[in-house]
Amino acid sequence: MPEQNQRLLTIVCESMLESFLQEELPRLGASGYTVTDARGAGRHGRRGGAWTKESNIKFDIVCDAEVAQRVVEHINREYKQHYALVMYSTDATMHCV
Amino acid sequence: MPEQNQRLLTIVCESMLESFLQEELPRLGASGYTVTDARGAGRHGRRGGAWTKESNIKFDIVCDAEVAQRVVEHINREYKQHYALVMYSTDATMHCV
Amino acid sequence: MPEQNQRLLTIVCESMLESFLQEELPRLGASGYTVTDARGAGRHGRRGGAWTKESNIKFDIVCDAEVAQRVVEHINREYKQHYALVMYSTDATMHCV
Amino acid sequence: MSLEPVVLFFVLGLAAGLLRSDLKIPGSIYDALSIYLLLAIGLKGGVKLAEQATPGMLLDGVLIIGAAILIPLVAFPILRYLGKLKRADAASIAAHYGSVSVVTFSIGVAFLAQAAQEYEGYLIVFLVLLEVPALVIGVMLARYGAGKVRWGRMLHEVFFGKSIFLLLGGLIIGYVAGPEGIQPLDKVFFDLFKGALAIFLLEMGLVAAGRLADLRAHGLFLIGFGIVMPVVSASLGTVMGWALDLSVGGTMLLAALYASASYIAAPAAMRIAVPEANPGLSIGAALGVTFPFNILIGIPLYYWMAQTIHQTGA
Amino acid sequence: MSLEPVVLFFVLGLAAGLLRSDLKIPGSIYDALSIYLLLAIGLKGGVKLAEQATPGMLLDGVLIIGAAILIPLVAFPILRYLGKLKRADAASIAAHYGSVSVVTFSIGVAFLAQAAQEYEGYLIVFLVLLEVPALVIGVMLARYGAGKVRWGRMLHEVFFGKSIFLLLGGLIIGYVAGPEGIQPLDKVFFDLFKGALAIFLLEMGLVAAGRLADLRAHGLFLIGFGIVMPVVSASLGTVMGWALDLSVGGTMLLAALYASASYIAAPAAMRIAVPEANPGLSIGAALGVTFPFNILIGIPLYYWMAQTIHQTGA
Amino acid sequence: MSLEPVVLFFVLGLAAGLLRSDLKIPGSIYDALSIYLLLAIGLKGGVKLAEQATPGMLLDGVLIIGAAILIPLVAFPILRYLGKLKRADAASIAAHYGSVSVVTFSIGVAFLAQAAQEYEGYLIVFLVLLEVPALVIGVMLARYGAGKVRWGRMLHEVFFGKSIFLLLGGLIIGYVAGPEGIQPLDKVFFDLFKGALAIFLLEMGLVAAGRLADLRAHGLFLIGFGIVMPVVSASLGTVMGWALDLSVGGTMLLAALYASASYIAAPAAMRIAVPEANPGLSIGAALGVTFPFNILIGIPLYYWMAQTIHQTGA
Ligand SMILES: Nc1ncnc2c1ncn2[C@@H]1O[C@H](COP(=O)(O)O)[C@@H](O)[C@H]1O
Ligand SMILES: Nc1ncnc2c1ncn2[C@@H]1O[C@H](COP(=O)(O)O)[C@@H](O)[C@H]1O
Ligand SMILES: Nc1ncnc2c1ncn2[C@@H]1O[C@H](COP(=O)(O)O)[C@@H](O)[C@H]1O
Ligand code: NA
Ligand code: NA
Ligand code: NA
Repeated sequence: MPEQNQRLLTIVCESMLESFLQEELPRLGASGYTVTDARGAGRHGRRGGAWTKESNIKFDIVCDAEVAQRVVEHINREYKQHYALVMYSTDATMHCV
Repeated sequence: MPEQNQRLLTIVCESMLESFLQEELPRLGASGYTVTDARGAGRHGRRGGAWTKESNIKFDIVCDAEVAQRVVEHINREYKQHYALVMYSTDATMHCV
Repeated sequence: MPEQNQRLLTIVCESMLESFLQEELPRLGASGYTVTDARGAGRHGRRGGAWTKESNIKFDIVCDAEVAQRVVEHINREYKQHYALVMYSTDATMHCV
Repeated sequence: MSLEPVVLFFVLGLAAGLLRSDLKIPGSIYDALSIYLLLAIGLKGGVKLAEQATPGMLLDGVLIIGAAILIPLVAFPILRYLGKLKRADAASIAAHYGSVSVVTFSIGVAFLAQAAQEYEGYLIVFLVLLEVPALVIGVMLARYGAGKVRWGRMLHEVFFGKSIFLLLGGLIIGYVAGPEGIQPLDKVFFDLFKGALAIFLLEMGLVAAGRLADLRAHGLFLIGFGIVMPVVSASLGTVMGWALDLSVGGTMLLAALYASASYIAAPAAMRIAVPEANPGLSIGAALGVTFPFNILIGIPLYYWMAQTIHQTGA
Repeated sequence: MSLEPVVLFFVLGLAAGLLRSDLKIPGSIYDALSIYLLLAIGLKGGVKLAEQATPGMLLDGVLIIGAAILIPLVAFPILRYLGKLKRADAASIAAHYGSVSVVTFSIGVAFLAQAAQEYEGYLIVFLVLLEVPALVIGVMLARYGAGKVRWGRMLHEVFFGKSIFLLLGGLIIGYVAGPEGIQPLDKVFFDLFKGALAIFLLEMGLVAAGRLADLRAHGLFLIGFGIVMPVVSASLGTVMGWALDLSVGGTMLLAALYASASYIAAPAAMRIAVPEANPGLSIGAALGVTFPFNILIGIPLYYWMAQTIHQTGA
Repeated sequence: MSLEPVVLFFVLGLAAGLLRSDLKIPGSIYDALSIYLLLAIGLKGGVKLAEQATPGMLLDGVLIIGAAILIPLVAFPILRYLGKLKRADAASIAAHYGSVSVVTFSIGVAFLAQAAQEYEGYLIVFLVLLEVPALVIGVMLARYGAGKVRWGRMLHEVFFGKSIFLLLGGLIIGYVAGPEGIQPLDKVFFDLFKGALAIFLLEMGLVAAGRLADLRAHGLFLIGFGIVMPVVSASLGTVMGWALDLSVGGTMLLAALYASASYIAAPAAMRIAVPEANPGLSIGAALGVTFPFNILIGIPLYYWMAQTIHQTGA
């Protein structure tokens, strides 16, 4: 069973960024991503999720370290300043057939 | 791009604990958290999520090891005994601008 | 506070596999699992989640390395070939009382 | 005295659950339907109250609440000593049975409509009033003086939890706006009520099917309790209704109120105030046994009881 | 023979999808609407059955099912040899086209109501009866004797999957309760039907727009198949309807049933029993081509066919 | 000139939010209700347009839009120089107030129905037409020539965002199908409107309660602005309505349109085009102050203004 050492990069952000990231992630080299609906709190206060305008989404992206780096830089440049958003990553093993 | 070594602490529990944890986490030192709706199974049997009384939530908290420790102890003391609940954590890198 | 070194195995797949995995995971030795609704993209294209037929689910399973291995092999054998599906895992600490 | 057709939807949901159909009502639809039902019942009660309120009702109200307090006080020793349940479990189940079920009440109302029977509309108010004392008694039975209780959190949950809040909110809006004020909302809140109840019952059937598994683990005692207890409570309600000079319909509704067990407000409150009680037991009995019993057998039975006492008494 | 207004909602949804509007119908609303539509149709059918059932229908039923079995048997070789599709894909698509679409049928009923045409209400029963044989044939065509089939899982999915289960449940409730029993539910299950169908079609348009992309990748053959096949099936249905002495409305509905392709029950069953088939192809053709064709062009066309055969035959 | 009962649902939601009730309307139900309301209003407008459209309206339309453009141009300097807000914030808030609120408009319509007042139905068209210019002006004020603007993304969001898209889609379907074509959909899209609005207002109250916290942080200026600005805009609308010879009802609706501030389309568009503006300020003022002010006090006030100008002017 071949395995690959990868990064699992998670981005939690305002849900309005979903369509933008959907377009941009593949262009940055991500082979796939998973999105879930979320709510939460952080520097921008409570985002309760009751209302589209204050709900979050969570992107999980398994990719190699280089792509992860590229995605982080892209998002820091384009969105981090003005949008509610955090990014974190962990080591992960991708299990392939 | 500055990075911070942190813990990613995940708490899966009965959804009725959401409002309690929302209040308590910031007091324990967490700078933020993300919540998603979940269902599952464990020692307390199947919690199918169809019905508020048997649905779960998942808290993801990125914080330093000390805060993680404090949260784990608080939850073990206050809730673990009587509520459906698991906690696990991994190393994580927080990507900041 | 006793802690256990475990694996956190995540499976993202077509939502129709939920009932199958629900039955099979305990038989493979998992003591519990958490499910969330998801959408995403990968080798099988966009799965937008708007419609049952193209929505995903995400299983999170905290278990020891051996069970993780068994689950991965089972899924590779039974489902990986024909279903939209990815699996990845990370090291995790389970916090018990 | 035939079966209300909406009850068939409960049976369909139960069948789906037991036959492991993949039918699932999304959680958000369940929430929306329960918000709708609570508001609609509250509005109806408020409108009735605006039409019927008299000072004499106050005394009736005190008596109805006073008698209702007997229910958890009778249930607790049975559960604790006959059923050998832990103190916390016995207290929590007693609280569930002292409290009331909005859906059982609604099916009672539907039954009366089909039987073309009048009833005292202001009884809806007791959906609100009977909740609180039972829950407080349940907590006191669990603690018996000792042990810390999160009273603040629990009472906040009871009064501002969605079920009491929406019932009360609907009552007030209905009372303030009155029949003509509410009339433009009738198309949604009254005309659609029965259909919405049918779909909600489908979901209740699905949930009840899941609860039966919990019960299987805990033996026959709880099943017996879940059938006998409502009949005992209903008898008390029947006598009270007759003594207070309610109509046959009103007597039956009061019996159904007493007989019903809460599975919305009570579980939430008990989970906060008595977390060591196993919710599988209380919800299992209330939803897996008593609710189906009440809507399938109980309501026609209580109707017969109400008719009988009024004929015999007269 | 003008366009049914509800069809415009499908066009609106299609436009939203193709123009990349951010309009999204939440998944739980889609689920709720489909539960509602299935129950409502089942109830309607059950009520009609209670009124119209005769023993003669049994023979008709056997003949209608027998003829319907021809559809996947004709579709398979076309897909396999003309379309050069893999065996599994050809079999799966054949199963989709042998099966039926509840929404297409509903739009046919709406069309007849607008045209003030009567029809045999019990035809709704075939929404249930035509599903199973086509799916079983599809699986057999895919396996051809060889290869393991998860028959148990698949048949469980077919019979207890939500679409058949709710249709059948609705049929039984409608039949048991009868017209007067169901009457208090009319306000929800009958009066709101058309509006709910409109909103469902909006969502179907959104989903169909996404499916078109799948199709683009697989060339013109499937698009042609998705248009010609329903016309062929409808012709068979028209002849059958006329031969069985159905009314003009009933003939048209039978044609629409035969012509329609499933996109709820069939995809779920095929995904389990023939997982190596690409669902993009079958759902793409059924939902991206045949469904729009049927509701925009097919239904008026089949109506004309039904009228013509009845005039010519008479 | 008494309170519309639906407004009580807003107050109930507000109370739930402020008293920290656990009442929550699921996000998917909020989405479904807003899709329903937008479609229903669009359909109504389309039907009215089919009945009333005349070429003379075109000139009226141009004048109404021209005058509306004054609103953000007046609001901006007040916010920037009197309120000392950052340029981006001032511009974004100005855009919100130049734009319109569908729900405020709907409550105006309900108010007129209760008062048995006629109005020009085609005014619904301005729910679509007044949105775009205000947003474009807002972006230009924020950028003032400098700085890159994602015009493409923003305009796509405005035109294909769900609010404009559904309003416009409903308008077109209503216009094409006409009163008789839409009639089978009346039961859902017209009869249920008021009840759906009530439940939506319950949710709006909950959301508005959350927004008040945002405002508390930013002082009294915005609260004052949120009350004075709509009265100023409404005065302009009243004069315009009278000058264009609208009925009393139509004049009041135009005043309410001008007075209302957007909290659906504008926030989405501003978040894309002017991301450095703090959405807490604009949504806080629009939803936390102006919306409640308009539906509780504004609409009766604007009605009185419309009556007065018509009596005085005549
Ligand atoms: N420390 C954290 N751990 C987990 N999630 C976080 C954390 N901080 C923020 N978030 C999530 O990211 C969203 C935006 O963060 P912020 O921009 O800090 O408001 C919040 O609404 C949370 O859902
Ligand atoms: N081993 C596990 N891995 C992942 N999630 C778990 C695990 N065990 C329990 N859970 C989740 O935690 C909830 C409560 O667990 P428990 O208290 O063990 O019933 C379950 O309903 C699951 O959602
Ligand atoms: N690299 C990835 N990172 C995170 N999730 C992924 C990745 N690739 C695929 N997925 C998820 O797994 C599902 C099935 O993947 P696939 O079989 O590659 O289409 C997708 O719809 C995504 O939700
Ligand atoms: Na009771
Ligand atoms: Na067919
Ligand atoms: Na305005």
